[in-house]
Amino acid sequence: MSDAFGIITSSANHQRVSGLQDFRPMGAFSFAGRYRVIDFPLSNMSNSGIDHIQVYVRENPRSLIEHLSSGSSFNINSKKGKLQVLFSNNNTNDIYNTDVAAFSQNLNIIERIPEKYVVIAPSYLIYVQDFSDLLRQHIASGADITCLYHHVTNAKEKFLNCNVLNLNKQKGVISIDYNRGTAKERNIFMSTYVMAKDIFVELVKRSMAYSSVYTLAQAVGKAAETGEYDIRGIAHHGYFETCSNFKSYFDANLDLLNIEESQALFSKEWPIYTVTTDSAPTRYFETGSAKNSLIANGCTVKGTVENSVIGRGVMIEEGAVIRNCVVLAYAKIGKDVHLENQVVDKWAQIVHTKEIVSTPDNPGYIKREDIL
Amino acid sequence: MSDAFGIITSSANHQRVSGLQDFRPMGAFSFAGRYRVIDFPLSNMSNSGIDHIQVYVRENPRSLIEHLSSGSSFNINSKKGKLQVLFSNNNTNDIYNTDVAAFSQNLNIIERIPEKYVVIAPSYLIYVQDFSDLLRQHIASGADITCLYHHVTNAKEKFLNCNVLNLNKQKGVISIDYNRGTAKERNIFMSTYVMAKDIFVELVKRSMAYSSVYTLAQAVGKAAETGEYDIRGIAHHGYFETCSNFKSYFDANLDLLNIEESQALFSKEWPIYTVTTDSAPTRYFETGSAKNSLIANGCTVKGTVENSVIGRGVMIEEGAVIRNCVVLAYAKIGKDVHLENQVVDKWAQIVHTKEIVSTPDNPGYIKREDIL
Amino acid sequence: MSQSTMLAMILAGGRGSRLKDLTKKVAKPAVSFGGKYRIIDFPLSNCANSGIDIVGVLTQYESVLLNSYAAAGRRWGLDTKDSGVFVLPPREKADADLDVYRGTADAISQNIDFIDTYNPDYLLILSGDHIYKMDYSEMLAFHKEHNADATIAVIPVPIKEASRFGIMNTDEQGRIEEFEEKPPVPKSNLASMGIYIFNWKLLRKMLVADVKNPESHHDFGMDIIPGLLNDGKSLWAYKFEGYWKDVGTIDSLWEANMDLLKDKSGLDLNDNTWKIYTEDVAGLPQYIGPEANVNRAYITQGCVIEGDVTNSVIFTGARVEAGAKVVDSVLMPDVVVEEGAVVTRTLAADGIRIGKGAVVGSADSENITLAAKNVKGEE
Amino acid sequence: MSQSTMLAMILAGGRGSRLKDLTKKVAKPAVSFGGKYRIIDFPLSNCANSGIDIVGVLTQYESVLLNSYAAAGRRWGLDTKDSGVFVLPPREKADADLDVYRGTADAISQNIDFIDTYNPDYLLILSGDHIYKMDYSEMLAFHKEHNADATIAVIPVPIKEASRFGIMNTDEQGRIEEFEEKPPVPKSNLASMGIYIFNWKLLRKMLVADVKNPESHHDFGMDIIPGLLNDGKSLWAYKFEGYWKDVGTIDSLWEANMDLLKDKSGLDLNDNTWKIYTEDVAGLPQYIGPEANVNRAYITQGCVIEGDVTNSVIFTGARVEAGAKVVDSVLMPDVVVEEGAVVTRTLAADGIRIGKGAVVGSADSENITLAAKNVKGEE
Repeated sequence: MSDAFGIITSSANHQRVSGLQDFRPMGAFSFAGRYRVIDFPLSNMSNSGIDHIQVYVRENPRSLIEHLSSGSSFNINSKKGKLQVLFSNNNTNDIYNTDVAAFSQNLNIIERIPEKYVVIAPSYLIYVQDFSDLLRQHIASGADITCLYHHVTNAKEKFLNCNVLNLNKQKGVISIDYNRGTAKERNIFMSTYVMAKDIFVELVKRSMAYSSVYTLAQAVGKAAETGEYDIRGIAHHGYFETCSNFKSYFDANLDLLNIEESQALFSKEWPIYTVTTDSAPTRYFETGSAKNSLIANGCTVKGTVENSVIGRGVMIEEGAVIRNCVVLAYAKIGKDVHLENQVVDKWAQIVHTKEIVSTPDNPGYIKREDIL
Repeated sequence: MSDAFGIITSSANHQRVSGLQDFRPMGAFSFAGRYRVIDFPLSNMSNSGIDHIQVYVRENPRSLIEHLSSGSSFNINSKKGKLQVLFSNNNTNDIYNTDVAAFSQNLNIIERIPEKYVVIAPSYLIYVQDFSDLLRQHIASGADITCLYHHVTNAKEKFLNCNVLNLNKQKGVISIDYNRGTAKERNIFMSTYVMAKDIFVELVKRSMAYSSVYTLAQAVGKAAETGEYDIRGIAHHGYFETCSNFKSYFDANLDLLNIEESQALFSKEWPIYTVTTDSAPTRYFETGSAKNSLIANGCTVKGTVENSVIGRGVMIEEGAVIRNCVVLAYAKIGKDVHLENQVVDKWAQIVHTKEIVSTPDNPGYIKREDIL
Repeated sequence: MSQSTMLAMILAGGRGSRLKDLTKKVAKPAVSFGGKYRIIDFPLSNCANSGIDIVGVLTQYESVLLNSYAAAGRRWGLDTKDSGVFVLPPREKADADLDVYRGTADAISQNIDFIDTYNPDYLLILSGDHIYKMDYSEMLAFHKEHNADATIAVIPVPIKEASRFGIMNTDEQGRIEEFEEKPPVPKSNLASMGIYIFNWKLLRKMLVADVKNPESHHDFGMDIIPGLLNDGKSLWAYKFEGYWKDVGTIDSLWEANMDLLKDKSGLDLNDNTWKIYTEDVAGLPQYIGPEANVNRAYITQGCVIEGDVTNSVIFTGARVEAGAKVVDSVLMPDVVVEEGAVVTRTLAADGIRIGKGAVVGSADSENITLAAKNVKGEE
Repeated sequence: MSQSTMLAMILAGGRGSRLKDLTKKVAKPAVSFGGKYRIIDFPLSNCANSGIDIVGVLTQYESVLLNSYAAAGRRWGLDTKDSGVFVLPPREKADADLDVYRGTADAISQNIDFIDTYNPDYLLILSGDHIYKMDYSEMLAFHKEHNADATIAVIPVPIKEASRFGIMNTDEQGRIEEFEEKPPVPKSNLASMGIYIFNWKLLRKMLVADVKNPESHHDFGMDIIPGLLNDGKSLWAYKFEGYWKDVGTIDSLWEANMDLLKDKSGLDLNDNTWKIYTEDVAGLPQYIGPEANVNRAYITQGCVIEGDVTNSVIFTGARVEAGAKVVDSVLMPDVVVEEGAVVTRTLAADGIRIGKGAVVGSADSENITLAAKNVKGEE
């Protein structure tokens, strides 16, 4: 019961996670053993009472469609609510395939939506935010467009290539820029917007007229520079992670082993929903052991697991040692196999190769369904 | 609870319905005012106890995804069953974008399916068939591949460009050919197959190796010619329609006005499922009237409707006359507008143009969302 | 989630004996309405559209059909993780015998444990037999705004009819000063709609006390509301403007159906922003035959009309054969009017068959004719 | 659709008093099992996996939680158009007073009207308190193949224990010749599992007669089955081979949980072709801390293990703090074992807290210790 509908956007052309992204869009990346990244924006919207949500997909849509196939997993009323998956008909990696182009293709649908406001959030960032609160602040401020940002002090090492907001003293947005790693402190733009639907539609039409390859961030940035709209930033507080490159994906997962912080992220008051697979509990055998690890259901643990995040239904045979790894669902780690600092993709089987060790700074990747 | 899983295929490259197909694949065409064509193969499978179904989509997937988004509309158990939508990653109209190429891209998923048999049915043909019965016949006969066909005596005028089966006396398939309209009697191949999953997988692998543009029908046809498999035809009886060109789409809809035949097609014993839109009943005003027409719910009838099929939520203003038309959902026919032999697509509004009359042999088409 | 702290309870236990043979086999809230709906679809759809996630349905009498109907929360979209429709008949407990609900308040008292599992801030009490569309979230906003202990929805009725209702006498702001059940000389025309919002903690206390009170009728109107007023609690009247109808008699049920054919009745079911959800039935759209005449009619999917229908509401799967005439009537699901029969000012019950050439009802009858059984036609 | 003509009824009304404090607040079928399940998930999942669409759940005693749990058919995929889980407590009817179910057969008799609305060919009767995985469609195939009037699932038990069960004496083909309830000198070791398939038309007749019989206990084992045998009907025993356990006592409930840690018990819940479905809970995967030791353990989502767990089953959201030891025990949902506590051969009930350094249970106790309340620790 919100005055806003939701839009969940796909990642832009310049963001690419090698390996993983060959098989699914960023939103469908596995996180914390049983979630997908898109569960965060979806749950944020659902918990904020937004029950009409459009999800835009650019590439390899199968895994996302299957994940989203029933809105009821995300607590969206199946009658009053609507979870709509929309595709770009353009080619995947075309520079023309921008978020604005996708909105433009579906503008007739958007114009028929009765809600007055739109909340736009990306499928590929991990954070918790009450959008109903953000909407209230947006309305109270009188701004035309509200942009959510996160102030960081490690922008030289992290969040590279993310958009940043340049703000004036009144939190007005002066311009939108890239993080080139030149300063420590930055207001990382979370690609999250609140605005009236009418302004959104106008912005899409205008930026299509201006340039065929403009993104929404560029359009808003330009509007900020020319001063035609009142655009403001609101700071986000709390957990914020991006999986926009392979290393940050690996780190974000292992950082969850700080259990107090993780439990705050997955609190009962703000449930993060996902699709259940009805796996049985995990069984530890006589020879199995685990330390400092998050382990999803349905696993068989006969070997040793340390400092790792293990997805659903993973089989770990006797003598196997898994250390500092992110193992995705249904992988099989054979007898006496030793893995360190690896991301093991879904359905992969490591049976014949007995040792795969990388450094934490440069973790390895084992492809989906590969047999090693 | 079937030993078979289901595959619903999309239409081939050479089939194209001008107008309508610019907006949605054939399976998503509206039929009988409240159904879509794909409801037939889906309901056939669901009623036959097949609860794991893959739907292959080639183009403009949005409408189909939305329609299929909840398997529960089609009586598919949400836990035990699965309704999976799969895409071709190739370009839409590429000759390489064959059904075999799509199967080949998803072969790993297919190989993991536990069911022993596969029933393959097209999304674009309208017929009722108990597939559990067909599967029983297939198993009892000992054939490797069973093909469903319909014997027709009007092949000179209808079913042009459809595949036909050439059969020997024992109903063995000798070859698969096109209907070129040269003979009255033909066994129209309904693009419906039953075979063991293993044979299907082998066939896909083999035909990819043989030619990159082979379709499944071509692969089976070739196998029939070389005699490497025991391929048999089984005749289908009862209602059979194809919407493979614009005229046949128009005719198939208006033929439903033969109400006894239509009621047999939509019987209580073999329900055809679709997605409900929760429209109210249709209201006829003082000035409204209808004769020999099928009219879906949610309409407002203030004008005159004759010999027509009217979709959901259509608004017919005073003085409007609609004769021999197929009107799709949410269209608006304005005051004193006179339409004859037209297909009016969804959301179209005919307000300013007061007369659009075509001949029954060459019906007109009014585009989706157009305002005339 | 964080916003949904109101739970709704629908009182659906009435015998509905004034609906005569219509409620012989189904409970009143399960009676058909408006072509394709059942009466209980209205409060349930209102709940779904108002963002209420948990709805308890208190059933009692002849409730097989009602129980299984209401339990399918999917119909109203009330089937997500945190939402659901729960059917609550009387039940056996460890410390008490199985007991019927003794009154409206008792029905809630017996389900305190159910409500406690959700621990809502507010409890919304609804009746299962009224036709109306209402946004309960607006009523809750009103309740919060006035810091009320309880809010009662009221509707203005003609003052001469006011003595048939429970009447709320309020001050100018809308605060309730007095409640009178069917007053002979009404002081106000604000009738209670039987829709209450209570602060749950307060109501819980009242109910626990009420259970032990041997004098009590265990009824909201007779005991709980007067009790709250006596205690000086802050009770507010929320004025509802819109269509509202108690369909407790054959005549009023017929009238409410007929209101669908009027432009100004305010009962528009074809409103996409406030849909009424119901059971989905497979089948063809309605078919209007070559010789049919339909004029001022409300007709739904699955009907086959080959005769004349004037100023009538025709429910799912009903059939009017060639030469038959249906005027000013309501044909409930699967009714068949055979060739040449004439049906006037009649409410025909589910599935009955009106035989060839039969005449049912008349244009000048005072009351509506209820046809509850097959009517024989000519041989 | 055309194939699904068997309807299932689950008898879930038992008080389960031998489970002591575990059933004080929830009915026996709603008791937790196997880390994340409830007992009734087993028959319900078996139904879903066997392709049975309509399941009636007959509840009676303290059933708020059970009613709302079972009513959410979505959990087992039983929420499509033609399918559903219907909770059926005793109810008031036009011609009779509200009455409790007097026996297993009476529970079905009182719901003949519900069953009639679906008009099934066969009726499957199940019990709500057994742990097993079974394909009822195979039992139905057996029933049809033998042209049986009724088929009873049986399981071989050790002959010395046979006198604790209802025993079926059959001929060589499996046709039942005699049924003996707890025979002192059993002639066979085939125990009834309380799972029956009846031809509905025949059973309906028997039940209608049984209701009127003042001598009857209205029980399947005592009245209906002997009656059918007396009438010379064709009753067959369907021999089930696999894991089956009545979890009616604390010891047997503990044992069944422990069977999950054995390789040869036959109770494998990690079988993708026959999943057991249950309520879906949001939350993190289990976290095993840096100092934890887990050894022969069955642990589910939401648990936090920082101490030692050996040969134990740990349910959703349970917590074992650093230095605590849990051995040969079952910790039900949300149990907390505080620092340094030692829990041995214990079944800890939902949500209890075992305080710092407390010692519960012992390795050499004959019976399992039931910890149903918080245990105080050191100050």
